Formats: sequence, C-alpha cells, structure tokens
Amino acid sequence: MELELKNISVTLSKKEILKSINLRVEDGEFISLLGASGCGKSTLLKTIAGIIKQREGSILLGGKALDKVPPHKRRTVIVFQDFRLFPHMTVAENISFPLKMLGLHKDKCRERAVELLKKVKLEGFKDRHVDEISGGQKQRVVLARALAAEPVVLLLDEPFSSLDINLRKDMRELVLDLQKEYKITTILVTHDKEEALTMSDRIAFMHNGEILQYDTPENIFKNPVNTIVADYFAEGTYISGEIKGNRFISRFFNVDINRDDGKYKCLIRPSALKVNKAEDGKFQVVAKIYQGDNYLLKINKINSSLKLESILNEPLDIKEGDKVSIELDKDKLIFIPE
Amino acid sequence: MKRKTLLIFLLLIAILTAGCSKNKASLNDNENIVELDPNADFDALVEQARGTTVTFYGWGGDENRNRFLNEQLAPKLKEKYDITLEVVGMDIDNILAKLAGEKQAGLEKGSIDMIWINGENFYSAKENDLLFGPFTHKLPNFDKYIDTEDEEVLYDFGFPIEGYEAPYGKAQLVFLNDSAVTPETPRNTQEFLEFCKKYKGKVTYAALPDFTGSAFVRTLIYDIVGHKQFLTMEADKEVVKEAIEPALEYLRELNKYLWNQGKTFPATNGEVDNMFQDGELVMAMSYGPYAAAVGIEKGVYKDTVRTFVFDNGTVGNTNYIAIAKNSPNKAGAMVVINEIISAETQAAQFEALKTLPVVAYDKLSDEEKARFDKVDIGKGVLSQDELLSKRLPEMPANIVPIIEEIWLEEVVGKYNE
Amino acid sequence: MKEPSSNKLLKLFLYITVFAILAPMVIITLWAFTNQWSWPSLLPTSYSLRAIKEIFAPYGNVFPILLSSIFLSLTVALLSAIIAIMAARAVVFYDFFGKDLIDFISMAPNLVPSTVFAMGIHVAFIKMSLANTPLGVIIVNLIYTLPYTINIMKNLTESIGKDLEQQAYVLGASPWKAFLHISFPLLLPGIIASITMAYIISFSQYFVTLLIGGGKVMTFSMIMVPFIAKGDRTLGSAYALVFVLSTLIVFGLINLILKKFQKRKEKYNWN
Amino acid sequence: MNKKTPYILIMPIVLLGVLFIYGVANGIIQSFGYIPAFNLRDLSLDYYIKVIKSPTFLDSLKVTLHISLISSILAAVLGTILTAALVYTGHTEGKIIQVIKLAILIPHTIVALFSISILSQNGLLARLLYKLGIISTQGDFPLLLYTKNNIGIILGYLWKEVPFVAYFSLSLMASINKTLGEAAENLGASRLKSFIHITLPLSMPAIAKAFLIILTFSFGAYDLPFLLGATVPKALPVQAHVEYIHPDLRHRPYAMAMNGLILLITWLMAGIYYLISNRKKLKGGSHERA
Repeated sequence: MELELKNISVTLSKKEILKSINLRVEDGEFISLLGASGCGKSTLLKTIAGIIKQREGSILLGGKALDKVPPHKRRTVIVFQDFRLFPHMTVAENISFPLKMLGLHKDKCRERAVELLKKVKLEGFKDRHVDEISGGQKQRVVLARALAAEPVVLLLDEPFSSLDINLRKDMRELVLDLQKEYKITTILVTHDKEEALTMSDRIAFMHNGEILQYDTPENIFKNPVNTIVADYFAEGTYISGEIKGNRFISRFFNVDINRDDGKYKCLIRPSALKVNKAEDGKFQVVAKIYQGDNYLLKINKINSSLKLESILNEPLDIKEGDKVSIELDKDKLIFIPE
Repeated sequence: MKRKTLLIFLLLIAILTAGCSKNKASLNDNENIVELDPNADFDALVEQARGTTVTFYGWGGDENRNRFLNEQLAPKLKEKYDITLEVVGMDIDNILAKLAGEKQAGLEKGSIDMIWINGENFYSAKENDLLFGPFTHKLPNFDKYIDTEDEEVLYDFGFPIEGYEAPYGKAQLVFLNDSAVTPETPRNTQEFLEFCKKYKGKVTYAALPDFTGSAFVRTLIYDIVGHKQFLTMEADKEVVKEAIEPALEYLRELNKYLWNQGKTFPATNGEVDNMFQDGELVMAMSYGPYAAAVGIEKGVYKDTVRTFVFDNGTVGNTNYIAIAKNSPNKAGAMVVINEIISAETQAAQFEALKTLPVVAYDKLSDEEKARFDKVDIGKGVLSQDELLSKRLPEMPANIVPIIEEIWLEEVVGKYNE
Repeated sequence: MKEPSSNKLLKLFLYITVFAILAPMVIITLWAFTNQWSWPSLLPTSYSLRAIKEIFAPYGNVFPILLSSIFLSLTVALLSAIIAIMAARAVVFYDFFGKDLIDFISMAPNLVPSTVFAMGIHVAFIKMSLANTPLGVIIVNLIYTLPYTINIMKNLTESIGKDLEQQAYVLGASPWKAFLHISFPLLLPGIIASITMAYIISFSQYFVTLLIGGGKVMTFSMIMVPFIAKGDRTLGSAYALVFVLSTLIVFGLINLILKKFQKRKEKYNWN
Repeated sequence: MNKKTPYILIMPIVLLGVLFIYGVANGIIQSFGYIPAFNLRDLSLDYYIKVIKSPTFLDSLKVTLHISLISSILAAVLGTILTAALVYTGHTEGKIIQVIKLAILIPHTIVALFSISILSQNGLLARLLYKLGIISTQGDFPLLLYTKNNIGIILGYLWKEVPFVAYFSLSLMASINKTLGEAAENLGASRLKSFIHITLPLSMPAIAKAFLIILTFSFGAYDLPFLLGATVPKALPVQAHVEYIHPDLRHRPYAMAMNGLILLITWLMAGIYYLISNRKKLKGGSHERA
C-alpha cells in the first residue's frame, strides 16, 4: 500500500521539529530517511505510526487518511533502536504477541512464530529467554515480531546502529530479502550514508525538520541539490564559476558541460581527480595518506590557494613533494546551482 | 560550586536539628534530683523544693483542666513556693508502662513526680510497688481540710489507700437529657426501661471497658441487686455472675430498645456524647457531675440540657494524686499536692472546672464556706448536696474487670428468649 | 488519536479520587469551627472559635511544641535519607556477605506491631539513658522510616546505575567527588521523595514516641491524639488542620530548597 | 573501590537493625511471661495457650483477616486503576500527585475522625439522603460503623491505601508504559490489551510490594478497628490494646502474647509473599529495566 504525507508539521514542547513535510512512498518501495541526528527523522517515523500527533497535515495510506485511526490499528510497525523486547516473555511468545492481539488461535500463533524464526535464521531459539540471547539475535527476534504483526508499512528506526560492522551487513541483507519477499512498503531511518545508498530505492535527505532532496541514491549522490546534501555524501573542494553556452568557466579551469546557463559551484571529489607525475606539473603533493586499499593524496596548486584531494589506487611511486599534473574526469564533476 | 553548597547546607540542617533538640535532654533528670530525707517536716520540704520543677502526669484530654493547671495553679505555685509545675498529658496505662520499664531497668530517678490516678490502676500500681508512700500524713492540709474518716479517703475502689494517694477531685456518674426533647427523667431502672421503650433506638451507653460505660452498667446493677454485697464479694467470675444474674436479664431485656437493638455499642463515651449533641441520642452520661454546665458554657450543649440521677443514687468516686516511687522530686510533689488539697485551690478548681471538691465542708472556715456556696454551678445541674446524698461507693477494683468480662459475654447482642 | 471512551472513563476516575480525598478536608475545616451540628442540617447549626482560641492559647505552647516536633521529624527525615542512600548504594553496586539480610532488615519494621518493639526497646533505652531524650525518639522513628526510604532509593539507584560515576572516575574525579557531582544530583528527586515520606511517618508517630519520649519529648501528635480519641471533634479537627497545614508548608520548603539546587529543569529519564 | 566500602555503607542500617531485633526479642520475651518489674519470672507458654483458647480469639482473628484482606485487595485493584489513570492521562506529575500525597500524609486517627462524621447514621451521607427524601429516619441509613460487616473500617483504610498503592507503583508503571507499552500498541495491541499483557504484568512487583505493606499494616493497626469497629468481636490489635490497658499490670503478658500472635501471622503473610514473588521470579526470569 502506498503511503503519502501531506505537509505534516510537528511541534514538541514548543519546538518545531517537522516543518510541513511532503513525502510519497510507492507500494512495496524501500526508502530511507537520511540525515544527521536531531534532524527529526525519528519523530517523522513516530508520527506516521501515530505515537506522536502531528500539529497539521495528514497521512494517507492507500489513499485513506490515517489521522483518525489509533496507533494499534494502523499496522505501521516500528522496529525500535532499543529493541523493546518484552522481558517477561520467551522469544516465541514475543514473536506471537501481535498474532495473539489479532486474535489468532494459540497453536496457529506458535506455528507462525516458528516459521518466522526460520525466516530470520533463529531456529531452535523458540523457548530461549530474551535476556539470554545476543544483540544480533535480539535484533532478529524484533524483526520477526514486526513481520508477525503483518505490517502494511514497516518502519525501521536506526535498527543496526548498535550492531558491529560485519553483523550489520548480514542484518541488512536479511532485511532486504524479507522486504523483497513480503513486498512491504518500508521506511528506514538512518544516519549511515552507506546503508542508505546500498539498501534504498529512494533516499529522503532531511535537515532540521525539512526534506532537502528525495531521489534515487545515484541522483542524490551525483547531483545533490545543495552543498549540505553534497557534503553529507562525500567531501570535496568547491570552485565557483559560470556556465554559458554549455561551457563552465572558472578561474582555474573550464570544461564543456551541457547544463543551462547560470552561476554554478563545481564540486571536485577526490574520486573525480586523476594525478600523474610531471616535472613541470603545476601542482605539488603536500600529503600522502594510506587508507588500506588506496592512498589519499593532498595536492596544492603552486603559488595559488587552490587545494585538491585525489584517490590513488595503483601503487604509483609518487612521494610527498613531487610535482604532478592533474586530469579531471568530466562526468564525475558535480555542478550545484548557486 | 553549586552542589557543594547544597551538601554543606543539608549537613548543617542535620547538625542544627540534632543540636537544638539535644539540649532538651540535658534539663532532663540530673540537676533536678532532690534528695528526700524521710522525717523532714513540711517546712523543710518547702525549703528543699524551692526552685525545682515538679511534673504532673495525667490524662491530657480535658483542655479546661490543662488550662486551669497551667494558668491558675502553676503561677500560684511559682509565686508561693518558686516551684515550676510541668503538666504532661499521658494516659494512665502508658504512665504505668513507663514506670514499669523504669523499675525493670533499675532507674532510681525517673521523670514522673505526680500521677493522676484512681481505681484499678492505683490498686495495680501499689501492688507492683510503683508508688511512693505513705506521704499524706506529712501534708498539713490533709488533716486541716480532708475528712480523714471518709470512706473514699481510706479506700479507693474498695482498696486501702494507706496514705499512698491524696484526694484530688470527686466524680460521680450523672445522666444528661435535653428537657426540650425528653421532659421526663427516669428515677430508677424500671422507669429507665419504659424511657427506652418510649424513645426506641435513641438510647445507648459506651461499650465496656470504657470507664463511663462501665460505671453506667454498674449503677444499673446496683439499682437492681443493691450495692452492699459487692464490697465484700470474692473476686470470682462464677460468684459475681450468679450475684448479678437478675441485672444481666434486665440488660438483655433493655437491649431490644437500645440503639441498634444493643447488637453493638459505641467504642468510647466521647462517641455517645457526640451522638447526644447531634441529636441521634436523647440521653448521655458523664462522670463529671457538672458536665451539663460546662457543655452549655462551651456552647456544645443546648441550654435545655438537664442533669438527673437515680433515686437510689449513682456510682461516685474520687480521683487521687499519687507519687511515683522513682520520682526525682518527691519533696516538690508533696508541696504541690498539699497546695492542691487546700480549700483555696479546691474552690478555684470548683469554680473553673466544676469538679466536686474533696475538702470536708464542716472543716472549712466560714469565709471559705461562703466562697464555695457563692460558686455559680451553672445551668442544668444538681446541687452538691443532692449529688452527695445520691452517691454509691465503687465496686472493688478487682471485681470491675470481671463485670466487664461478663458483660461482653452475656449482654452484647443478646436477648432474653 | 487517543481512544475517547477509555480516556474519559479514566479521567472521571481521577476526578472522583481527587474529590474523595479533598472532601474530608473540607469537612475537617468545617468541624474546626463548629459549635453544634445537629441532625439533619448539612452545615453546622452554630459556629465558634473555641478550638482556635484553645490552640493559640499561650499556656498550651502548641506552637513551640509544633516547631520542635517539625525539627525532630526533619532530622529523622534527613538521617533516614542519608542512611537509605548509603544502604541502597551498598545493596545495588556491591555483592557482600549478608546482602539479602539487608533487604529483610529494611522490611522488618513493617512486619512488627509497634507495641512489641516499643515495649521491648523501652527498658534497653533506659539503661542506655536514651529514653526520655530526643536522640532516643529520633532513633526509634528512624527505624520505622527506613523500609520506605530504602525502597525509594534502591529503585532509583538501580535505574541510574554506576556507569556515569565510573565515567567520572576515568575523568579524574575521586570516588567521593564523583558521587557528589554526578550521582547526588541525579538522586535528588529520590532524596526529596524519601525525605517527604520519612517526615510523614515520623511526624505522625504516636505510641512509640510517647513511650520512648516519656512525655519529656513532646511531639504534635501527642497533643492531638488524646482529643481525637476522646471524640472532641471540634478541637480534634482544629489540631488536625494545623497538622496538615504545617506538613504542607514543610513540604513546600523542602521542595523549594532542593529544587533550587537542581540546575537543569528537564527530567533525567534513565529507564 | 576497595573491599571494605560496602560494609562501611551498611554500618548504620545494621546498627539500627540489631537494635530493632533486640527490641522485638525483648518484647517477645514479655509475651512468655518474663517481666521482672511485676515479678513474673517463669517463662511459660500458657499465656499463648490461654489467648488462643479464649472464645473470642477465633472471632477476632476472623474479623482482622476479613478487614485486612478485603481492604488490601480492594486497595490494590483500585490503586492499580488509579495508577493506570494517572499514567494514561499523562498526570504523572503536577497537582493531582500532590493531592494523592495529601492522602498519604493524613494519619489514621484523623481518618477515623472524618469517617465517623461522614458514614455514621447521623453523618453527612445520611443527612444528604434525608434531605433528598431517600431515607426518612436515621435508622433507615445502613449501619456502616460499629457492625460486623466492617464496611466503615474498610472504607477508612481504602481512603488511605488506594493513594498509597498508586504513589508506590507510579514511577515503575510510567516507565514501563513509555517504552514497552508503546511498542505493544505499535504491534497492534489496543491500549487495554497492551495494559493487560505488558504494562500490568511488568508493574506487578511494585504493586505486590505495596499490597504486602498495606496488608501487614492493616492487619496489625489498632486505630480504625478500635474507633469504628463492632463491640464484639473486636479485631486482634484492639483486643491486644484492651489487654494492654488492663489495669492489672500482671495482665501485660496476655497483651504481649496477642501481639506475638499478630507478629507471627504477619510474618506468615510476608513469607507467603516472598515465596510467591521468588517462585514467579525464577519462572518469569527477573526483568531488566527496559
């Protein structure tokens, strides 16, 4: 079922947290709400679930307004960051709790619970106690419990942030497989850009209560709508200039690009810059930092204030102090309208 | 730093409060000890007691008595003997518990000097050696004003006093009714039964062992089976039960017409008094013979409230003042008691509290007699002579609890089939 | 978004409770000024200031006794809170021999009739010359307040935990400083609750204070209770009013003082 | 932190504990007849036997259990509803809590005072009904005080105990509801279902502890049963008090024996409580703060 938010705004204890949010999520789509902490993404999630009441605006699910529907009837299930497993219940009881609420028969609940446990690869944990299992296993139980509630919309509130790196990767795959299998409209709240880029069909970038950009991961990475979005994904150097007749002119360089005329800022990310040794190079290497599978080169233009960074993959014998020349990879440059 | 000041502040409060309440302890016992040599005459006692403090422990529930002691007696003692009177409100059973504890701990110098006591409590305290005495023979006023041959000066609830307590005030059970509501007043148990039939459900008495309730039942027993036999009766349940069988039948018969058919009785006489004031009952009883006058003055009773007694009389007793065995200031206590049994104090007490005086009328000087006669005893009460003419002695102290036991088993909620 | 039906029902229940608690207060206030209130009038038939005059009468020195018994109960409350903080820390953060013995001791005073304890301890206190002294009364009251204060402090200490204090150690704070600057402010709400609870229990004690204080240590209850037991509703209610008002004033002061030291207003919700 | 600190920390409470136990032991000895002040020296059980054998003992016990059990159970139920009302309408702070604290601060003697002036046949309730014409004489008003049904006493206890249960369990239920209750509702449980399945079971420890406190208190308390109770049968604590104020001081062991029995039964109740709560803990697994 597709979900639509129409100028939702929320104030909590006199502070305006969300400023007229408009967002539409297609049926079965997996989107993520990306942004730094405090940008209001969790609040938006809780507003969708009905835990927080919006001051204005309305939420439509499959075209029908949710505002009058109480939280427990919305089927907008949240997977909280702090798990919130019911301590007085076993793993199976936790998972079958939503089914019990729907009024299913006891055996049907148990059977479904076991089935879901298999889905999250936790067979045999049925009668374990919730505080006897590890963080990763807890996360999977919470996921199974959420699916048991047969959600129309699955809301994930930074579910992986408390897990260690490799555990996080398996959980992401598990969530994606399940989401594809059940085709549930899902919203993931995260501050981890890699998570957002790899998992979601579309990303809504949020910044103090507003959605700055809502687009596919590629577009948002390739042509961010402003510097805030751009910097969030990858830092780089900005060179301001102007495009006239499909040609960008700036103090340092010019390049042909077919964009309509106007003032622009060009973002040069390290990945867009190639460097090669050249005695007569106009640039000089200032620092060479080893980053595991590549090097980060910091280069300055001689007698100029321009500073650039580049990623060096092959083991070229460039050392600090060498003179180099640079080559810009045209289609990795990002042009942001002023 | 903000938090540091908070903690220092909290500690300061702790030290301050402990300190300030600590100094109260120091005045407690030590410098207040007055050694007593047994054969000192009264003037020597007065000298010894000068500048000391005497504590007077007794029931604190009567605000008029507290005011009289603190506003009239205490200043007089201060001015006359430079004795500071400290009135402490405490029920008699807690006083005895405190004395018993002090005796068991072997404390020679306790904190209680004078005790307001009578009846069974005196008997039990004396039996367990908690009281100092004999001392009344040392008090000049004792011979001067008190009729030493009087029944109630020699025996307290039938037990020999032997100089261990001096009379303080006289009490007598009286009945109160609102003449506007019940013009007639029963003169004996038969008329009382008719009275209860007429005002069905509007009469009751406090459940025993309440002091006044117990006196009321004993008065009814006296009216039915006479009182003489009890003075020498053996304190055995069967013997007593057999003697008061007719009275028990009467009480069971009475239950039918009492409040809530006698199935249950209010816990205290105070409760009965409140129900009378509120108009729920038409009759109340009190051990203070002039309770009606005091009540009307206080505005708690309507002006039409009257006092009445039975023709054969009602139970009366005297309450006394004893001295604790481990009293730290026995000399002071004796001087104060001597002052209390003086005509002047008894008259003042009669005026203020309307308590029947203990002084013998014929031992008074004319001028003292005049002072007693001119006392305005207030509205709705009987004169002292009429009361004293209708006064019956209390049952012996050890029979009273037996009566109370029998009443609980044989009377409450029971009817003659 | 709230379910209107259940919410209204709960709100109604709340208002009934508030009414049921406040109504008797009005009745007591009425009684304090009543002279006669006979059947069937719903309001006293005649009023009098008898009770008020009696309370303010100088001879009774009601107010000096009220003050000294407030101070006494405050001392008990403070000591009880301090002891409770210490005991709670020990029980929550450490494992030591006889740990669950402490749980039992802290619950025991509730399970014993006060007569048994008072009668039993009375003789011992006389021998230790603690009887008839404020210190003796403070100790005895303290014992009766501990079950409540320890329970409050244990719950709060458990929910706050030790990790913040340990963080302070790492940052160079000595154990005492760490407690003072980190745990103490966080415990403040609990401390206020403990002081309030202990004050209530100590201030309304009657029999134990009477016996151990032996009439030497006068508390307000010792003046009030005889009049209520006797059934003098007017005087009893007047004393009851002074009892309630004085306690509310003391609570107000306690909150004011301790709140002033709580810099940040917002709640620390740790669980 | 060195090994010694816990022992320093618990020093004050242990001292007070020892003093308490010494006092109770000394009190219990008196119930066996050892009171030298009244030269009663030989220890014997016959005070206990005599008390248990006395005709009124069983009735007194029944009455006391009747009062304390009914009032405590009712108070626990109504108290829990009150706590839920506070939590679900968001009144966990502010004025209503002050009113509830007011009920806790009023001692039982004052409760007895206004109970009589409201519930007696001459009380305000009766007068109201009279004014409304529902009853014609005082006698028609049902007898709530001084009767075997002990309604007056139970109402008196409820007035104090319902707010106490609420005040005692409020913080726990509030925190449970904020986290787990919210999660349950999100998983499809209605507010009522989430209360019954999640918030209530997890708040039980606090409610059960409050229940134990009010049960043991009402079983051993003397004020209300004495002032509002029936003449016969008297509650155990009232019977003990009557024995205590008995003028014949050598009657004291009977009073202490009765108190000893009260103590025994109270500890029986506490024992059952700890058994149940521990057994439940072992089965249910102690829950960590959510």
